[in-house]
Amino acid sequence: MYSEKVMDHFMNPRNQGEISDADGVGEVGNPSCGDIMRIFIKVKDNIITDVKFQTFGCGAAIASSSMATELIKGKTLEEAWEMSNKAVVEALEGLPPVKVHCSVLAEDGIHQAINDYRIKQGLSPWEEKGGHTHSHDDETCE
Amino acid sequence: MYSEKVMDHFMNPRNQGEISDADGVGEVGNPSCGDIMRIFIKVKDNIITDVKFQTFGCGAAIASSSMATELIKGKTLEEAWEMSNKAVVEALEGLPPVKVHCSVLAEDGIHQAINDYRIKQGLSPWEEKGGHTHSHDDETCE
Amino acid sequence: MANEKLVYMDHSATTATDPEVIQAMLPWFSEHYGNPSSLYRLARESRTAIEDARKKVAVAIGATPEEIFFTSGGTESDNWALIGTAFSHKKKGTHIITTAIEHHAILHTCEYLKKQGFSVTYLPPDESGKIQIEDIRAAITEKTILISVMFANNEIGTIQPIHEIGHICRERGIIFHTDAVQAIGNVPINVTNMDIDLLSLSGHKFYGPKGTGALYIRKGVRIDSYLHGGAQEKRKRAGTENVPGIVGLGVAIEKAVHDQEVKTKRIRDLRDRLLERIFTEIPNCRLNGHKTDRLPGNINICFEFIEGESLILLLDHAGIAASTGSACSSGSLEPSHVLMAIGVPIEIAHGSLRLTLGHENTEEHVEYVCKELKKAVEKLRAMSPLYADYMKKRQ
Amino acid sequence: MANEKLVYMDHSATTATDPEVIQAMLPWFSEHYGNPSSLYRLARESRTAIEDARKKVAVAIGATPEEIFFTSGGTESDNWALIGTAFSHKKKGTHIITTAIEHHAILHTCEYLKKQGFSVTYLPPDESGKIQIEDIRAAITEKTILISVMFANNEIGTIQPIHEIGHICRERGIIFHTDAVQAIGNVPINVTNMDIDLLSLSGHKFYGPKGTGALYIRKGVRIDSYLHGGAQEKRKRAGTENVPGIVGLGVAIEKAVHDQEVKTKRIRDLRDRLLERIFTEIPNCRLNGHKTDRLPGNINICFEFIEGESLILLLDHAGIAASTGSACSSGSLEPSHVLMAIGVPIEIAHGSLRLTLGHENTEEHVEYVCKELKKAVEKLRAMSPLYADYMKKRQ
Ligand SMILES: Cc1ncc(COP(=O)(O)O)c(C=O)c1O
Ligand SMILES: Cc1ncc(COP(=O)(O)O)c(C=O)c1O
Repeated sequence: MYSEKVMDHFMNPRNQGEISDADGVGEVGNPSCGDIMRIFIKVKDNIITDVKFQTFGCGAAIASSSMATELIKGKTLEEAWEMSNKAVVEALEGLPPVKVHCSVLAEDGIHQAINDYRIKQGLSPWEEKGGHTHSHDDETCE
Repeated sequence: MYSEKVMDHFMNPRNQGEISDADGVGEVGNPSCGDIMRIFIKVKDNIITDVKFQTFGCGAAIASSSMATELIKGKTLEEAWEMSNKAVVEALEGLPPVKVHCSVLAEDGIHQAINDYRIKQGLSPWEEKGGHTHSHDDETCE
Repeated sequence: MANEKLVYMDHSATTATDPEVIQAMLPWFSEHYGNPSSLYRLARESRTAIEDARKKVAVAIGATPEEIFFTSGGTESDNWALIGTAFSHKKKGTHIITTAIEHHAILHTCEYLKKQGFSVTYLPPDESGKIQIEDIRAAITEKTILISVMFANNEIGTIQPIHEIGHICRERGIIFHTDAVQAIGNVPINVTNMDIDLLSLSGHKFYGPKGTGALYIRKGVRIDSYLHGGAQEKRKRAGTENVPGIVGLGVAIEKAVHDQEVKTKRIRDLRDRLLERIFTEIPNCRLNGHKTDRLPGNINICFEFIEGESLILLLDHAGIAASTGSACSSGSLEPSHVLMAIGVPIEIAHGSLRLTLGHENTEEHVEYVCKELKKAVEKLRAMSPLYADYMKKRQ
Repeated sequence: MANEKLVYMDHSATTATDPEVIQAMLPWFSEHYGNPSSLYRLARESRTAIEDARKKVAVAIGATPEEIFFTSGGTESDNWALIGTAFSHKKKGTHIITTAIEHHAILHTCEYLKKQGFSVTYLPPDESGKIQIEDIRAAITEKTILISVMFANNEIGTIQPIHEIGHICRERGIIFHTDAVQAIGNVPINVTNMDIDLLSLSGHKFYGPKGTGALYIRKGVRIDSYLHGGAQEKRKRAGTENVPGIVGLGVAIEKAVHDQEVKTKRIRDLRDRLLERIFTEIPNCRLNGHKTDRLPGNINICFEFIEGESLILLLDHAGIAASTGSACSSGSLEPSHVLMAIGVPIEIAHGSLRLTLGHENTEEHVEYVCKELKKAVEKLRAMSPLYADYMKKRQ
């Protein structure tokens, strides 16, 4: 079902944990849908110097969190914002169709963390480019 | 499907053939139903001294003909008339339910042969005791 | 029994499962036994095995794997094809066209559908068992939703003009189902080229395991599920998959279509030799079915003056397995509906014999069957009142 | 993979076919391969084998052989029981009673029947998964023709008061069907004493082959055929019989009920030890289902703060086969309808784990599973935001 890459990131998740003094935190998902992702970022000079995640969810959700955090580490906020769920899926060497929403969740979580940082900095939050919205915002699992 | 006894009488039919100067001949059945039986008898002093059959039909029909002719050989006409299809089935150590009609056919054939003899002798034919009639007399296969 | 060795000439009834097929099935019973719906590795192996088999079936008939759905056999495939299509299209129309010579899996399903408010036209074949294209055209009405015509007949072996029928159906937007249970491995089949929408097949007819089958459903064809339950087979056919059976079906169909032409030519040649020998040696018999458009292994002959079941029993005693369309063989009252439909007189139909040859048959078998058949027919004729009358008339 | 050896604890999903069963099946593939409907000796052997298997199934459930009909599995038996009964009794009434925790083979068939004009009452269970007798009484109307209640639940293992339900149905003249797919070999069953009219079973749940099953139909109960075609199974279930499968089913059920008490006691003891160990070693978990009236091998636990699919994957990595009622496992949107029906909060239901023990499980397996399960739960909790919040609150 899952690619080797997914299994690797699931078994050995990168960046798992919490940043207690995070500059931005994003949280997406819903326990009744079976997945919640929390993303913590440290930002210095517009660059994501550290990132960690906590995830309650299936194998794909955990692997997506791990991969997405890997992809944005060391990137500028703009670059991190541009990282799409597709990039996560590709980096994971594919996800089963019913699991693609997990990668969307990861993208959304990162966006939330970035905007949380921006708001804290007194900046206006960036707008989602449309397309998908936060998957579980409205209490119905997609 | 068939008992050993049936198979024995089917493979090695007793009394198969024709009696060209028969004293009585009975024929029952219908080619469109897949079975015809012809019974020939020789009678002397009210006793069936010889009997032969010709049968077009399935294994059970052939075995029933063979067994029925065996059962009446050497018997008085009254005894032969009383021989029921049940006696044939028993002597054959059973017939599958769908094949019981073959034994009825044999009984009917013998009755016809006996009555043919009686009519030729200027006697009135005996009456069927009710119950079954000639199975295929009316062109519908039972 | 007279003979220890069996000469099996009833391949249209069923075939022995190929040892290679059994070998392929074995690991899936107690080694890789996972339920394909489960998540762990053991289960994923089963799922992969099923998908491999699906590919093999697809390749064999010119379909894509997504169009293949596994069932428990030809009967289930036929029931599903007809009932599933009828119910899902009843708003569009309720008329179904089929033929008078279909297998009971089709005919009795049609009877069931008639009770559910559908109307069914049964096309009569010609004397050779062929359905006439004009008859199909003439039978189509505004309300026709489904046409089901078997690829090849199981009794007389006649092969239908499937491509032409498919073409008409596609033109008229009518769903076309073919029961190809007897055709797989014997006739080249390509569902795409032949405009087939639904196709039934059954594993045990081509050296695969009994209790396995498939329905091909062309992409885009709407059909109700027939077994409701779990999410198996893309939610179209519920039930834990018969993994060993499906694996066996895959191997069997791959082998069946491999070198098909060479293998069927050998069987056809044997069959033709047997046919010639029978007609040379045994008088008063007639061939049923089409002269050339017939299954390579199929012989169907009526022997006058005798009855089929007793013939089968004598052949069985000689170690030969064959079949008959006589009423007595089935415990039913009427002889084969197929022989009736092609106009064989009823009393002659009772004397029908079907010999269907397969891969393991040899020249020796042909010789042996001819010899034993002659003996058996003679023995039965010798006790037949019909034959006695016939001989008297000839004198 | 970390472990070469597999610890299989998913016996409710499927079981490995018993080697003795395979051995019994083997001759029927390519040695005695005759079609049971044919006339010759080879075919009669197959027919005898089927009748032997029928006797074994009958003996196992206290029925007579004439009341046993072979099918392609539990799903087909369930579909047949419901649809066959509903359609053949619809003049009498169109109301069906079942439960909210049936297998999808029942629930989706009921959905289908609703589309055909029937009405269905789904009885809710109590917290332990038990159906209340009073609820059944209250649900019965003049129009009720059929009540279907599963013998034992496949997820939480709860066993229903079948005898009492059967008694009510018999009193009221309502047909009673039970899906006993999970119960065979685990719970004593006697269809006669328990007033059961129809019973479904599936071979692969008790070490028999996949793709085999049976429906018990009490003598005198009217039911439509579901697969239409040939005259097999007394014209009630058409299709060439899966002879090896039926033979395997017979051997498997004979073994399943032999020494059943002793064998299930061993499994129950193992299960209870594992349960105790888990509750001792892992905090924040809860048992689903009934404390005592449950299948001997069944454990169903929710681990708070984690999700079931990821737990299954970690266990798989450790060589342990188990299952979950989490939505993610099935690709569906909702977690198990059974856990929902017994009132498990949805977020907790996502963290469910089902372990179902079987004959080959040992004490070592119990130890190993407990150890690996603890590690896996800890690992997942360590990355769970819900667990982090919980721990913070506790401080
Ligand atoms: C033409 C045809 N259709 C359907 C079937 C039914 O297949 P099965 O018996 O495998 O269900 C058969 C064989 O029995 C057949 O010959
Ligand atoms: C309770 C219950 N009913 C029915 C079924 C369906 O059986 P099968 O998958 O063999 O068709 C199952 C198992 O899948 C089950 O557990």
